[in-house]
Amino acid sequence: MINIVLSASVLPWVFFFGKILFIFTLGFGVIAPVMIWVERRVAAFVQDRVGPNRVGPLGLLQSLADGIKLLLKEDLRPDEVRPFFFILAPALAAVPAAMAFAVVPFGPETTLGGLLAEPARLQIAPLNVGLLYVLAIGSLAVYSIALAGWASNNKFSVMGSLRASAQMISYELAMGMAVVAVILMSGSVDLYDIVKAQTNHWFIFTIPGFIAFLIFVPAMFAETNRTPFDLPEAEAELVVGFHTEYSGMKFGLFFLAEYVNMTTLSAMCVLFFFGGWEFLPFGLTWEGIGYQVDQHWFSWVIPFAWFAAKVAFFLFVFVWVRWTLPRFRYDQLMGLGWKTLVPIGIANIALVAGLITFGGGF
Amino acid sequence: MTTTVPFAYWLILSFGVFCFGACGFLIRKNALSLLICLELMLSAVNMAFITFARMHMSEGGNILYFLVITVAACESAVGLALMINYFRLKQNIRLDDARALAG
Amino acid sequence: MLTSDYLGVFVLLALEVVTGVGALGASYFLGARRQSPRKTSPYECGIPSEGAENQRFSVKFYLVAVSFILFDIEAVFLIPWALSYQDFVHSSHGVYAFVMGMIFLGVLTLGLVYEWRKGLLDWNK
Amino acid sequence: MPDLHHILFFSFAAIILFSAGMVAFRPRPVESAMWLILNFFVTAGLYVLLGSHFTAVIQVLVYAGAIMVLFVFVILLLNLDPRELGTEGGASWSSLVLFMGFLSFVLVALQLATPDLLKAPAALPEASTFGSVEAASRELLTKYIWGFQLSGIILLLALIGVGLIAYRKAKAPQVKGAHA
Repeated sequence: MINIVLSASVLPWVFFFGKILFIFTLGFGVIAPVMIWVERRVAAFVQDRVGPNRVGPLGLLQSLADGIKLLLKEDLRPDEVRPFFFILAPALAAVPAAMAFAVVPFGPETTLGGLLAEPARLQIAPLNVGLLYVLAIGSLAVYSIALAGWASNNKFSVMGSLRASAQMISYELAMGMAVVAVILMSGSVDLYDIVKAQTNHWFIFTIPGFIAFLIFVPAMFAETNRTPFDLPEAEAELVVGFHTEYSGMKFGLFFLAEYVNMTTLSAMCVLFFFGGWEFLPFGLTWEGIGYQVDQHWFSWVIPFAWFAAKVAFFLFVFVWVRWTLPRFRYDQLMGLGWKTLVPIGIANIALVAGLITFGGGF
Repeated sequence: MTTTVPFAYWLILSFGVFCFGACGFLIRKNALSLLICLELMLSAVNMAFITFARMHMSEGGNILYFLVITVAACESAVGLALMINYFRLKQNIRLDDARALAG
Repeated sequence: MLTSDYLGVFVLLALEVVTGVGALGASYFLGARRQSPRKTSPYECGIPSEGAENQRFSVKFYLVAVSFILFDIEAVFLIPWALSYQDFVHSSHGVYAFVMGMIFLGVLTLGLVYEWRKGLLDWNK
Repeated sequence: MPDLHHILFFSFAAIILFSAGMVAFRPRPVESAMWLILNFFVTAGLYVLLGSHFTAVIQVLVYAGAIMVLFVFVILLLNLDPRELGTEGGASWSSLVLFMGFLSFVLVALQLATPDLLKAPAALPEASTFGSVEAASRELLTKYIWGFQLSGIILLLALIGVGLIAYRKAKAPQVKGAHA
């Protein structure tokens, strides 16, 4: 069986589907459940209690138990609900966030230790319009929330979904401005080249890069409706916001979509500002410190683990912020989006352009 | 790797979509569906632009596509603003009631 | 094959839609089924719902959506400019690209200032 | 000669025409908006087949991602019931005849005018940068700079226009309903 798999003609397809299955199982099967467990444990730690530790060692299987419970709950459908859109919204909730993963380069170019003919990229889809694809798919996340609120025909959920989508599109604009600054600095739209452009100095250590990072982080929190921007789901005012009428697995899918969205945005943040899978800035890339990325077929795992560690750090920041910062009022929230982040984004673009033309480099 | 489908089929497809948009535009009674059919017609026109761009291998088609999209967005934004005003005055968006030109 | 780049995107999309629909289908068949009138009425913390069902909302949301579209397209216009900016600088046309970008950004900020002064952005009544 | 491109083209074309038909003839605006989003997606796939990747991404980013968000927002906002939507004309026979007339006219015109349109197109030269983002942006900044600047001004005018038309100070009666 092995020599069939390794024969030259089949290997590229094995490599191709291997990447897809790897990212898909990682994204849906590993990261989301583990993140739910991490969130509950960190919340417990912050509030000085223990958190889930009954199911499995240290409570690790708790999210699996929750998943099965959600599957077995009744598929309740309230009357005078628009049936088709009521089911379509949760089914498509996680799709945009997970689709953006198709372009994320999770490792260096490698020939799998000589197995492949020429070095192939560790990306599912090596599109040269990478960043535009990410922005395009990111702008589709609004539909599932807007449809969910409208389809469940309940005053609270319509109000919650309107507020959540209005907040998401405002912060999507701020994120667009930060992304334009990153494109200016790296001079390319392909995510692979953006990481390559950061070999000798990560964008976080440049002045305009730091400003773009300051814009990107609040936009990240607002895109995933996380605290301090989760007013549309605030338990006190709007019941639970747009997924009030959802229960059972439909609510589970919305819950899963939130975590997949968080992972995608953390991966983007690492790629734009923290040099993706490269080891350290100032030339200390993996080749720089003498680690042969291409020696064995499994040698790409170390850079990937380093990239995953950075993404894990940002996921921890998501959870950490949730249990420390208070919630914004809605007009403060929209005011911050429109009146502070967008103007700073425009000024930052002008700053980068000026630095490149006259300052000879940022 | 190029498309091996003759360009005539692309033009017929874009014209078919345009015909659907035009018919929808003529049939519809409410302003909202009217604007949606308008967007469909504009998308069909864009399809023709890109076919011609690919036929003559010139980038101009893609740029013009980009400009048509901007105008389509501005047009739908202003169209919906007018529709909301119309809705405020007459509490419905039935086009049959829009008879008095006095506005 | 250029379209093979998008094959990966297509397969990932198919996988996700299958999981989404599969999970919903599984819960439809596995889940218990006990419908009761109280259960299927719209959820309002247990009290029977009152008030008009389809309410209208303030036009502020529409204005946010419109300014989002118009600024989003301006951001999309900035992307090609940002992309070819470094090529212009290397071919010593840096000042030309800078001036063109600043004119566009000026028009964009004009729009933002107009919205700010007119009060379209502040949210409280 | 069923090679991959023909299969892909005809399947995409079938979906596009079907969804365009649904957009035109479905009575409720929500359904036609959803069918239009599907139409825009498959058109983006068509542009990939044609080789212009820049337009495919812009189609998804601007059409399906921004303009349709505005339409879905307005549909959500107004929350119309059929009484206010107006009785639907529906797909009456006159529209079908109109449609067939348009289509047949074009088929004849295409046949007579340019027979070489029906031949298989020339191959894309290997190193050609047609349709790539870099080529489009370089062209936009050099040859079509007027289009670039005028679009900025058009967007500004649309913004001011919408500000004048739709926005009333708080004193005027809002669209009736709760203050969100």
